[in-house]
Amino acid sequence: MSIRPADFIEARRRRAAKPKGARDKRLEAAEAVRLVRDGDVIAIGGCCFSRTPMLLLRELLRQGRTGLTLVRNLMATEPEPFLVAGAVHTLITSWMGPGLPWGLSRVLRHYVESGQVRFEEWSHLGLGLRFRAGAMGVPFLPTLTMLGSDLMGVGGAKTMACPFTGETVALVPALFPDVALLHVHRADPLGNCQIDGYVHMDPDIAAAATTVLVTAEELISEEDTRRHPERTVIPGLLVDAVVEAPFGAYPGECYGLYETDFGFYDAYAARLAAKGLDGVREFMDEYIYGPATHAEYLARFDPAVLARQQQYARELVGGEPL
Amino acid sequence: MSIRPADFIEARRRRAAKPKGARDKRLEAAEAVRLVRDGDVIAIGGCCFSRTPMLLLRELLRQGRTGLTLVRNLMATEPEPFLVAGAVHTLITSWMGPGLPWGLSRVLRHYVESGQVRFEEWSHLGLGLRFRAGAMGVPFLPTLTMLGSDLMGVGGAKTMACPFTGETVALVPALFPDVALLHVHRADPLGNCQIDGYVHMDPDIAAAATTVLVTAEELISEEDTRRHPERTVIPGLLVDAVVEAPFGAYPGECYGLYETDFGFYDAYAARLAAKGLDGVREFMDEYIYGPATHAEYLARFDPAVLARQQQYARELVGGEPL
Amino acid sequence: MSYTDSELLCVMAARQLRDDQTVFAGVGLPLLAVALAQKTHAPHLTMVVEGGVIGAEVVPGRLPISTNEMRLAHRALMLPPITDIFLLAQRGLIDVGFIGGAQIDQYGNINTSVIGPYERPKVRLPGSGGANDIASLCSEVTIVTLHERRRFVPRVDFITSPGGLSGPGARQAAGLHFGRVARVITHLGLFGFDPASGRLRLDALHPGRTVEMVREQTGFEVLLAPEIGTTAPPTETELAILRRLDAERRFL
Amino acid sequence: MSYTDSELLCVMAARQLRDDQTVFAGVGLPLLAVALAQKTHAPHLTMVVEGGVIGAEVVPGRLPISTNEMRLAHRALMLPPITDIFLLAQRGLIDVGFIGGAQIDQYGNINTSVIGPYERPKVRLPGSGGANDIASLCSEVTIVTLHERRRFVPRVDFITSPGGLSGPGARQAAGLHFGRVARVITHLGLFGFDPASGRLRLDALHPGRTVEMVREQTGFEVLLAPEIGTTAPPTETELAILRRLDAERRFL
Repeated sequence: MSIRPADFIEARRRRAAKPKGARDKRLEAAEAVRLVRDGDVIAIGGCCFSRTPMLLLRELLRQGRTGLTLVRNLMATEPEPFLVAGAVHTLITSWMGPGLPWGLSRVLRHYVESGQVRFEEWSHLGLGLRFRAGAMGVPFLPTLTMLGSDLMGVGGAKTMACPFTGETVALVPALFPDVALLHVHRADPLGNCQIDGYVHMDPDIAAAATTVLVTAEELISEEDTRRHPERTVIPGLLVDAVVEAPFGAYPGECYGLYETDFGFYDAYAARLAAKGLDGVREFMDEYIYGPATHAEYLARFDPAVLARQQQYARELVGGEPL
Repeated sequence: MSIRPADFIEARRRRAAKPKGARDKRLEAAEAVRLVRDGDVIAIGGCCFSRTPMLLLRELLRQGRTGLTLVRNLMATEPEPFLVAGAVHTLITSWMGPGLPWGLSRVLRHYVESGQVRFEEWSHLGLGLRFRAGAMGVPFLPTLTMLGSDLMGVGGAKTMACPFTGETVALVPALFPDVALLHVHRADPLGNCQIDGYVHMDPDIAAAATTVLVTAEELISEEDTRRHPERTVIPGLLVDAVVEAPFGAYPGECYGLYETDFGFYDAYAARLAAKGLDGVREFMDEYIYGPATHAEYLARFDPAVLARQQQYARELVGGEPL
Repeated sequence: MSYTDSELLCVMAARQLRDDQTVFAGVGLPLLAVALAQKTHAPHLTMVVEGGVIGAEVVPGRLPISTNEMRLAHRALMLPPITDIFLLAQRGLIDVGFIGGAQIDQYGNINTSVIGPYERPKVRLPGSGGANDIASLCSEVTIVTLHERRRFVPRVDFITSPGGLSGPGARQAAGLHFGRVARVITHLGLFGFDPASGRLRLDALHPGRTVEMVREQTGFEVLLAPEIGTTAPPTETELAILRRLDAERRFL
Repeated sequence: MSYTDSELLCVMAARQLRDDQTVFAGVGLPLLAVALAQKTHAPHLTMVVEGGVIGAEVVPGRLPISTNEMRLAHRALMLPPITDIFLLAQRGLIDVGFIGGAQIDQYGNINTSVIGPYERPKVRLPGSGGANDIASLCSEVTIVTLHERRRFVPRVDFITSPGGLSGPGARQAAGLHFGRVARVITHLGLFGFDPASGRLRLDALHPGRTVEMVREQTGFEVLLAPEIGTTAPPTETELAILRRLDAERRFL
């Protein structure tokens, strides 16, 4: 049973019951994803095309989990295979689209307009505060956002009169995902994570969730962590599994390491335009069900393109004028 | 007029009214402190012996501000001269003491037990959440801390039934200081601040306050900031003044740069034990009213001791076993 | 001097921005407008982007397609968590926000969620993203959009982002004591809102546009300012800067 | 084998800690107890300190005097903001907390604020600091203190940190669904709380201590466990480690 919104008591009970000693949490992707159960509420880290935990998402589909709820502040195309596979019944987000050049998501439209999948919409901050409330272990957080809009009516936000000022404020209920799937730059065996550039909402998501699975571009040692404790943005005591995954967010971006492969998304959009949902199914066979390992998956991309995306990334975040 | 607790509307009005364009904010300490008015509520950054903005505090006393309220999560001896000078009527904190080896603060006891100064006590988290609520621009934040204790009755916290779960939660009112005094490791002319190691509550304090004065161990260029945007912990658009101040937190510590000069505090405690409040007045003449500049102040300390404290700091945060 | 509607929108949007302000920008035209303002009259204008960026510089030819790519972090001053970026706006630190929308009504309310009923929509749109937050929390909001009759509807199907809601006083009654949709910039003209009724009002037309064109492309009665001005056309400099920023014309 | 009361307290406190736990430690004896546990039976025990530290290592001869010095950050795993450290406890991530107090009552409530009335106290004590937060939010709290009659009072003048409040059910009624003061460790013995009455109960005496000594040093009637055990004395190893940690005997 997933945790009801705002149920900070049950959420704490589950967290407090877990052993918290420092231990080696390295696992293979397949082992890590076995910690996910059918019906789970799954929060996806990163944002849109950035640091999407692609390896973990593919593994989730490969293992055939069903009845899932996916939660993410901004969704790109990564939920589309889950929709086509019939693996999700609800999406909780503030936005979903393939990206400006490609208009609306045909897949989203098909499943939501036909009533097959529920779309729970929040404002971007509204959803961010739901994660933060969960991370803080409180049932709700107050905000001014969404007040007066129709978003107040669709996701379960409430209004109240502030007991100090009498003013009306909105309250968003804490969201406690069963599982958080995150991709980071570096992690040590204890689960201590380092992220370069944008942290997005990952630290809040990790603290709000009951189980946290992390893929990392690079595994570092506990000594490396101790040498730069100021770089740790997610404490190991929140993490259940650490999986090594270079290019783990590809064809999306990982800040400073590789840029989004827009050519790939162009092709995906073209295939979808030409063949509709069958185009997505083709894509799934080629990139999700086909490759038996992450290495086989990466082998489907042109090494020259990977190298180019790495070069672009270095140029952009180097701090020197372009 | 200072902002009433939880009055997020007036607090926002004052913040929103200020120009926010990127401009050169470098000032001398004396110029910066002239932005403080009698009667202001002043939040002090850092924590206890760590990154206390000593230069700004000394300048505040030199300029003779009165009717002040000092707010800080943990207070060491830095408020004692303000008490002796009759400059403050209220202290808002969770703890005040000279440090474990030196027992209770005789100065605090004198002024609070005689009813001359009000001591508003919160739990450490309770006060931290008051700053955070202020930083978020909301009137309050919910928490479980302080529930059932007598701290609920002394500072103005309230309880409410959570509208989602029916459970009792505590609400702490947002605190919006008129002025924040902070000491950081590095700042650029626009006010973008970098802090090494502990950030304590400084980022929340900066966002909660109406006016933010910063001293920095080192002034860096806007280019330096742009080369490492991930190091910025306080955005320049929150900052009103940037003052260069090497050893600006001495005789307290600045993470990685110099350790607390415990010998100094031993001497301070001894003088206080021997002469009571007159000991503090002596100290004030020697270290606060005497030196005309920060350089003259630093000249009162043995260079060999300063060098030793720097050495200790390097050893502690180097990441290598000691 | 010829220019596209998109170029016209960027130029008019850029001219609204002041040098001493902070602006919350989305990708596409708003981002180009901010970059243009910075390169012309507002060099100290600070741009904030919802993905978690303060003070980044737009790279010509490397325009982002989402608000959270590293393309938006180039030479940034700070990279805060997404939630904290919006909280800066809630605290009052962001002066201006730009948004667009699939539907805009006469009170400046915006719909980017659904055409038709929410539960079984005729068209499921992408959703709010940060639009509601920008409209709720920035001190002033400017809507930038092409002027089409299907967009300018009497009543939006769903209020994703609050404009004036039901009219004067409605935002305050809802708890929104700050912020307002101050103006609408379309490829036909500049619009404000009538203080008395809170309804859309034509303030100025772009060169060569007419009141009739506006009426044709608007699904409700547009109020007219006592004196309707005419905007100065985009200058060669403005257009040159824009075309250098988006040489591939992905957005222009 | 002779040892001081402080050494005895550290050893007994250290023995309460498990290898798979997180512990919220203050400076002084609690810090030494955690370091001792890590160097004996609990190498994977993770220490959290309120100044903003996770997983740091205590440096022999460099013991901190406050919870927020860089002495506490030596080889740390993470340095979160202070508020976020406490929020980890509120979320349920911290198993054990250690606190002491100027006054402790029969329900385990603690006073570190004032002796006498709050507004005009006879003695203004330092205040809660993080003690209330630890007592409110950690899953289990252990009080570590010297056993003196002036400390063990029937009713504290001010409840700075909640123990059992007024007895069974009182914490839940106040909204504290988690956490409890589980035990009190003094230089005389180990104490728990009687489930029925919620009052202090002597569970075990340290070698050479007697029930009479406890009664003499306690300002209220102490309940006695059906069988009162005797603790094993500190071992040479335990004492050697402690004395190496605090060779200057600042706290021992």
